[in-house]
This record gives sequence, C-alpha cells and structure tokens, in this order.
Amino acid sequence: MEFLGLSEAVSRHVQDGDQVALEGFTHLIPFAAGHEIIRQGRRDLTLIRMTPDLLYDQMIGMGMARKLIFSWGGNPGVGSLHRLRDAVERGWPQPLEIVEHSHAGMANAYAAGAAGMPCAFFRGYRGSDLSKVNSDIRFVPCPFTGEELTCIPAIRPDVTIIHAQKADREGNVLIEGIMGIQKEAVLAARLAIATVEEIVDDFGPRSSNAVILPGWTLSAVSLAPRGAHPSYAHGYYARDNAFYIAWDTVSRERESFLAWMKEHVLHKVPQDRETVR
Amino acid sequence: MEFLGLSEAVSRHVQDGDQVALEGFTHLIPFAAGHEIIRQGRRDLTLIRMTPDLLYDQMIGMGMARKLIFSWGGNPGVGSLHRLRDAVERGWPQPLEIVEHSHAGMANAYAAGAAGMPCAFFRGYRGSDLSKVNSDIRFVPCPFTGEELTCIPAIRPDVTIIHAQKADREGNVLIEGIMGIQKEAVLAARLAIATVEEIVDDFGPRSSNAVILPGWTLSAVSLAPRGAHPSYAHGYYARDNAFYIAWDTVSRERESFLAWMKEHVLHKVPQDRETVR
Amino acid sequence: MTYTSAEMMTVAAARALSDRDICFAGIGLPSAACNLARLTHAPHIRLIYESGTLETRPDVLPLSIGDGELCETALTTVSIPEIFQYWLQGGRITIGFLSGAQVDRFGNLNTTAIGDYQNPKVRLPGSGRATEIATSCGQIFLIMRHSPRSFVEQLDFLTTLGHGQTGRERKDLGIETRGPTLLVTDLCTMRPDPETNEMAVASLHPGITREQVREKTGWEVRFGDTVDETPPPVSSELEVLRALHARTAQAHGVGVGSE
Amino acid sequence: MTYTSAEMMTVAAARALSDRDICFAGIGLPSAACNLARLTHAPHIRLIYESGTLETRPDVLPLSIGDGELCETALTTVSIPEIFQYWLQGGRITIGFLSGAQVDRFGNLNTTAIGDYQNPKVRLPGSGRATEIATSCGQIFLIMRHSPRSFVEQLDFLTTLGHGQTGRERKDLGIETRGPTLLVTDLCTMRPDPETNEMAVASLHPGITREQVREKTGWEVRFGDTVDETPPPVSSELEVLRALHARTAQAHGVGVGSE
Repeated sequence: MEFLGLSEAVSRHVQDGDQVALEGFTHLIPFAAGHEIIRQGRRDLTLIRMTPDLLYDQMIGMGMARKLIFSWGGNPGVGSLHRLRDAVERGWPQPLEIVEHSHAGMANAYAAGAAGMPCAFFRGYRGSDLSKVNSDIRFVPCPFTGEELTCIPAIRPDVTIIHAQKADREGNVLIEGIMGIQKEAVLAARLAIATVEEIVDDFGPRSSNAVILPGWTLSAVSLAPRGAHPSYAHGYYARDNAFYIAWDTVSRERESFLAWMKEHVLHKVPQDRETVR
Repeated sequence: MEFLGLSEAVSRHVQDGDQVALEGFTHLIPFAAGHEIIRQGRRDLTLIRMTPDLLYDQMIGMGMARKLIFSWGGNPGVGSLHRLRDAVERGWPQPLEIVEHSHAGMANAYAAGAAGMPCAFFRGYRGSDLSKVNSDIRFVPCPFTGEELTCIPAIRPDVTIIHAQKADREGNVLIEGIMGIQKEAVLAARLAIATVEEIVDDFGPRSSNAVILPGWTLSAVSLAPRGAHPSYAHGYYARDNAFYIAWDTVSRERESFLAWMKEHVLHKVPQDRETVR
Repeated sequence: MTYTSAEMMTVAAARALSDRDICFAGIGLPSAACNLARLTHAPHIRLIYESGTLETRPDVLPLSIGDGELCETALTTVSIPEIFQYWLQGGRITIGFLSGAQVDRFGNLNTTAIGDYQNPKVRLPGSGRATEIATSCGQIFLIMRHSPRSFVEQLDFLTTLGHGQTGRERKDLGIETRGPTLLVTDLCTMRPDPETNEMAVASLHPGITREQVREKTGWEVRFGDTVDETPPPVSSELEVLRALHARTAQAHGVGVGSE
Repeated sequence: MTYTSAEMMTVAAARALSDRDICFAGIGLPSAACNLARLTHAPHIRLIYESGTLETRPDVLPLSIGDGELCETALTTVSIPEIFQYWLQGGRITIGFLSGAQVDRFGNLNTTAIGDYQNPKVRLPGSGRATEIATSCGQIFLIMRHSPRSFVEQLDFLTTLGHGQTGRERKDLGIETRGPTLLVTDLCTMRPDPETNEMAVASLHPGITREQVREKTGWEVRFGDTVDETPPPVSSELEVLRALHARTAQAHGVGVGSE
C-alpha cells in the first residue's frame, strides 16, 4: 500500500483494457475516482458493478467501456440510465457488450473471487431466461442430494476501486454503514485502490468487529473528500437525491450529456491532494 | 423467540437422539447450557463442534453422545481430552462414532447450512488421508476450469446452542469479540437457544455493523450469568486458564472425573432464573 | 375521504401483510406498503432491504435501496453476500415484493428488455434482486399498474419466475416456495387459481368494472368464482400514509419514485 | 549467555520470518517465534490467528487460539468462515506454522492417531486448521522436538500434506504453494532438498553432532552439502523472549503449553 494522489493512483493502476470494478451499493460510490479515470481517457474497459448507476452511465457515455458485467442498471428511484440505454439500444458512442447476472449471482461471484475460488455455487436463476443469454450460468448436481445447483465463474477484477470513510496512517481502511460488496470486491481483485474522506492518525475506539481492510490488501489509498458525491458517505454527507433526479434530464440527450461532462468532469481539477500526509 | 429459564429451554428444545451443536470458538462456550443438558440426562446425541473441548469431554464422559462431528479435539494449550480419548480408544462409557473434518471444512459446512445449501464447495483436504476415512468428503470438477474442488454436506443441527453477551427485550442477541462460527451455527439449525450474560432494555449506541442475531432467528433466550465459564465472555470475565490446566488431572481417571461431575454439575442447581424479565 | 389509485394499491398491499411477516421490500410502492403496515396493524413486521439492513424502521421512505435512513434505523446492517446467502437463500424471508415492465397470466415478470434481447427496443434495468427473491421468499406479492402494454399474453423475456409458462413450472423445478400469491393493480387484486395458478381477479377496487379490467389486460383475463369489492382505504390508513409521504417529501426534497 | 533448547528453536524460527510476512500463527512455540520476530527484527510482521483476529499484537502469549488478548490487540476480528474463506483460502498468508505428533522425511504430518485409525493406540486432536494451512499458505515452517518416535519412516496417518509420499505430490495435485521449506528442531534446522524435497539437515545447533541427529531420527537422515552451525541466540533476543514469557506467566498465572 502507498498513499498516492488520486491522479497518480489511477494512472499507476488502471490500464486500457482492464477489467475494472468500482463498487459501492448506493452508499460510498467512488465517483471521484471514476471521474479521474474519465479524465485520463482510459479505453476498452470491462466495467464490473452490481448496480451500474450514474457513474457507469457517465463512463459508458464517454466511450470508455467495451463490456459491462452487471445485475441492475437503472437510476435508483428515478428511472432509466439513458447513456447505458443509448449504448445498448443504438451503439452510441460505441457498441457495449453486456454480461448479465442477478444481484445474488454477482454477490456470490465476488465472494468466490475473494475466497480464491474459480467459481461460485448457489441457488439461482431457476426458471429465468437469463441462463439462456449468459453462457457463464451453469447447473451442476449436488453430489449428495442430486439437486441442480447454479455455478458461475468467480469475479476477479484487474483492479477494484472503492470509497470509504477513513484510512489510518498504515493505510488500513474503515468502512461503516452499508458496506455492500466492497470488501469482497477488493479481496477478489489483483489491484485495489481506496479513496477516503479523511486520513486519521488512529481509528480510535471502535467495535472489535469493525469492517476494516488491512493496508496490505490495497495497492493505493487516496484522499478524496466528498469523493462519493452525489452518492453519500455515512457520517459525512447525505445522498444528493436532487442530483440523481436532475441526471435524468442531463443524460437524456447526447449533447446535454457531453456538455455537462465537459464542464463538470473533463475541465475539473482532480479532487486530490498532491501530498496526502 | 421466548425468554425461558435455562432448564425449561433445554427440556423444551433438546431431545434424545438430536444432532446438537454447542458452538463458541474458545470464547463464549455455552458451558451452563451444556451442564443443564447433562443434568437432564439426554442420550444418543450427535455432538457437533469444531473444537470439542472441556464441555464435550464432560458430555462424552457422561455417556450422552453416540457420535461426534468435529475438527480438533484437544484441551487448548494443555493437551489431550482424556474422556474423548477413553471413549474412542476404549469405548468408555460407550463407543463413540466419529466423523472428522478440518476447521476449514467445518466452517464451510456451517456456512452452507446457514445459506440453505445442501453442501459446501471449497478447496480442502488435498493430499490428506482424511478423505479416506470420511466418506462425506467428495471431489467435484469446476465446470469452468476443471479443477477438482472439495464438496462436503452442509451442517444442519437439530438444535444449536450459543452463549453471548447481551439480549435486548425483543430477544435480539449481541455478540462481541471473537464471534467464531456462532452466527452460522444458529442460522443453520432448526432450533436455536442463546444464553446471555445479561438482558438489557436496549443495546444502546453501537456500530451500525454490530454482530446481532435477530430474536426471530432464535427459539429461546435464557439468562445465564457466567454461563461461559471456564471459557470467557469478552467484556465480562476472563478465561479461567487454571481450570483448563486442572481439568487435565481431574479428567485423567474415570473415578475422579465422575466425582467431579457429581459435585460440580449433577448436584448443582441450574444457573438460571425462573423469571427472566 | 377521497383517495388516489396509488393509495388504494398501497393500502391493499399493506393489508395483506401480517405482524409476523419478514419482508424483502423494494423501493417505491412496496416500501410504502410495508411501512404503512408497520405503522398500522403490523407493528412487529420485519423489513429487510437488499442493501443489508435488517429490521429497519425508516421514518421516511427511501428513495434508493441503500439510503442512510435504512441503515441508521436498522437493528444492524450486514454485507451484500450475507443478505443473499444467509437471509434470502437461507429461506428466512416470508414475503417478497416484485413488479416489472411486463407480467403474464402466471405472474412471470420481465424487467430485462422490450423486444429482442440482442437488439432491444427498450433496454430495462435487469434482474437485480428479483430472480432469487422469486424462488427463495415464502410468497411473492406483485404490485403493478394495469395496462395492455404491461399485462401481456407473452413476455419478451422471462427475467423472474412466477408460476412459469405452464403454471406448474415451480413444482417441476423442485421449488418449494409458493411464488406469486397476490397481484395488486390500480384496478383490482388478483390471486392464483388453486387449480391452474393463473392469476384471476379476486376483488375489484371501488367503482371499477370487469370491463375496465378486460380492456387493460393483454390476455383474456379470468375472474374468481366470487369477486368482491376491495374494501376502500379508511381514513386512519390514509392519514398515516399521507403523513409518511409528507415526511418523505420533506426529507428528500422530492417525491419518491419506483424502480 | 546460556539458553534452553526451546529458546534456540524459538529464535531460529523467529529469524526465518521477515518484516513483510503475514503469518498464520498457532499457539505454543510458533506464537512465541512470531511475536519474538515482531518485537525484534520484524516490527511490521502481520499475525493472524484462526479465531479471526487480524493483525494482532498481543502483549503476552495466548494460552489458547482464541484468547481475549488476541482480539483486544487486533486491527479487527472477523468470523471463522471469513478467516478460512477470504484470508487463508484467498491466498493472503505467506507463512503457516505447523507441528505434529509424527513427521516424515517429506514433512508430511500426523496429528490424527497413533496406530490404526479405527482402533487407535493414541487418539490425537485431529487436523484443526492444519490441512488447509498446508496447501494455502505460501510456505510452511515446521517446529518439532527431535525423537525417533515422532520423526518416523512411515506416518500412521497422513493428516497434513508436506511434500507428499513421493516428494512431488504437491505438483501432481496442482498445488502451487511451496509447502514445508523449514523444519526447526531442538537439534537442528532442516530444509527440503532442491531435487527430491526430502528434508535435509541445513544447520546443527551449537554443540549438536550429526550422530545425535541420526539417533533421534527414525529414517536415514540426510545432511545438506554444507551444514553450518545454527547461530546461537544473542542476548538481545533472549532478553525480549524471556520478558515475553515472564509477562505471559504473570498474566495467565501459568506457563504456556502447545497444541
């Protein structure tokens, strides 16, 4: 683990063609890191995420993704992801290959990756057409009961990026509140970056069972205050619901989308500090 | 969930012939509940536990067990379990059938039971003779890589008993410190009893990710202060290491063992309150 | 006291919940129904969201499945793998709420695509939690607005199993849970026929005619042997529900949509 | 400064650990060695115990694998399934310490039974964590006292894989970790032969002769091409180790045995 500025963390660890997972289940979505990837113009990425929402809508609309592995692609509580739809329905700005799972499938596949397993076994997709359009969904019999169990490949991203509340001086990262799939996504990846709201000398008094990723499970830790906005960081700031609603209009047309991205992402200074300690 | 005195909880929920798991990994071992099972003279039990230690040594020595499913049977840091050895080596007080796993195997089997799976898949037992003496250990190929993966049946106890620090008035149970396999053991079981150090009106301020078993996952909650002694309860009392060492002498001979059990268990009043609220 | 069709739907769904239920609640109408039940006749109902919040008691409705409010008012919050492995697949959830862009006569759902999957006319969000909720929860309540475009003879894509294309597919697949036992629409409530599992009209909302239901249903809709009038919302229910929505609008600065 | 054979073993094992290692430490000598390394040349070494304690920094040695001290001084404590699934099987541990009642020339271990498994002369504790540590950790350090009864030609039961009965079994089984790379005894240190993987004497502890090792080894023991003298413990090491044991005895009111 090293403490790096966000731009350096991304340029060092995210390459064209990588399988990239930016996780965060509604809470702690790493927007700042995703925007830095956009600014650095990475291409041909395979984007992995249970709930591709605004961040992946932006990355897909900017033409960075060749492929999407996901389980639910919408604007939570609002409606469609117009850029995702435009890519899938009309191939703009480029065609997008999709590999589609259920939440249970993605959760089990990440957990299998974290556990060093080649695949995940669970009970899923029964009676669904999903197994007809996703050849990664197989069924194998339980050797004891004969029941047909579902088996899908483990998810092993080249790099996982998460956002969390705090890091300490050793680069250990503390996650509080809705922790989603972040721990598994980090442990399943070859490389991992955590952006954090703040870096503290010590986590101080805490539950003996606090959710902490040791620094040695991460490649880099970067300071990125409000790095999850417009999603939220439990204990720091609330979800910007108005932004999620406004995005429906911003993203509906290609022109308004591109104008917004130019002003709010491309021309923006990376949200990082050159020196973080 | 109902609040019951310990003796009633045991008489109501533990039957002769049951598969019983009393879990707690060094920490929070439910001794008080186990002693009540001994006083009530249950028979033909299949005892399940990763680390059968003094408590199972006592239950086996008192002739309550027909079968033992386990992964490490010793007196931690001290040596042998003499009653377990006497049963296996000389069939006293009765023969004991053993089904033997590794810790990884038991952990995965409990987790599979909690997840409603018929079996667990992992990487285990490679190159070990254990698979030659335990027919529950099978190997199946990964449908994607062809790698031989290990598969064992899920553990699904008739009843699981755990000890924890606190219950609130709804019977939700809070576990802190080394949580071991207790959550999985409870969720894998048909019935579950939790004994607790104290019953509080409210858990009060706590981590948003505290380890809590909702009351509706339990059949009964019983108050049993010091119910984990001679093991320990994080935040309440320390491990009685001297007792673990003394047990080596007490348990070495059948007579001294029986005398000790008579005095300290059989003739003792159950460590419970008739009314718990 | 007058009421909207959304209020009728929410109340009808809430009434179907019992104090003993453990619900996997989605956002939108299902959340409103679950929390209305909790605030009226079912104070002990347990609400679980896929974001990991166990026994949450939100004071306002969530806009997203992972709102901070859900975590802050929960008994505890667990990881996503744990929710799907130990709690959903573990068989602990009695009721799951679902809806979709399309439903057929057997309560099967499409939330994936309109048109051909490879070249969709409309790409929908996908399965999310639905596919495994449908098979792991004790029973499924469906909530959808009636329209010929969404109540269809043939789904473009079967994302989530109801009673299957034969009405008997659950048994054939060895699935032991009951599947869709209730479908609440803006016009009526529907229940599976005991024989065929085809969803049949069980009650018509006040003022709604069989003809209106036929017009809005894309298949030849069947009616139960006895079709009652759905009891309209009573003022106590409406007051609680409207107060909940008012708190929600104030908290979010916006109304609450649905997935 | 004089020292005991246990101190020689502990120091020899501690020196083999680096500041970058992540160790799965058992109780007894391995714990003493890991913590001695942490308190001397490897302050950043990470110690993990199967009870779920990550990066624990105990001030005294644990009597059991789940002592409160391990949890209270840990970065955090996770569940048993998580330790075995995400941390051990996940391939994150560089060094695992093991020992047994019997070891053979290829570092295979027996902790299950002496005599026939079905009718054992002595029933031993069993595998515990060992079987999967042996295959999942980057490399394995063995610590055992030399005696003909425990260093045997043929194991009564192969609980835990070393280099297998052929010396090449790991590769045959597709296991990519290195297995036993060091065996520390009270007489010597042994390392696997680069060709055959048979454990050969690499260094003799001060004052120990090849003859003594031959007498105490149940197979025809091999010696490396160069056999050095094991550097004896230096006073700074002994002071730290003895202070650790003194604190431990005081805390537990007893000495610390081993599994």
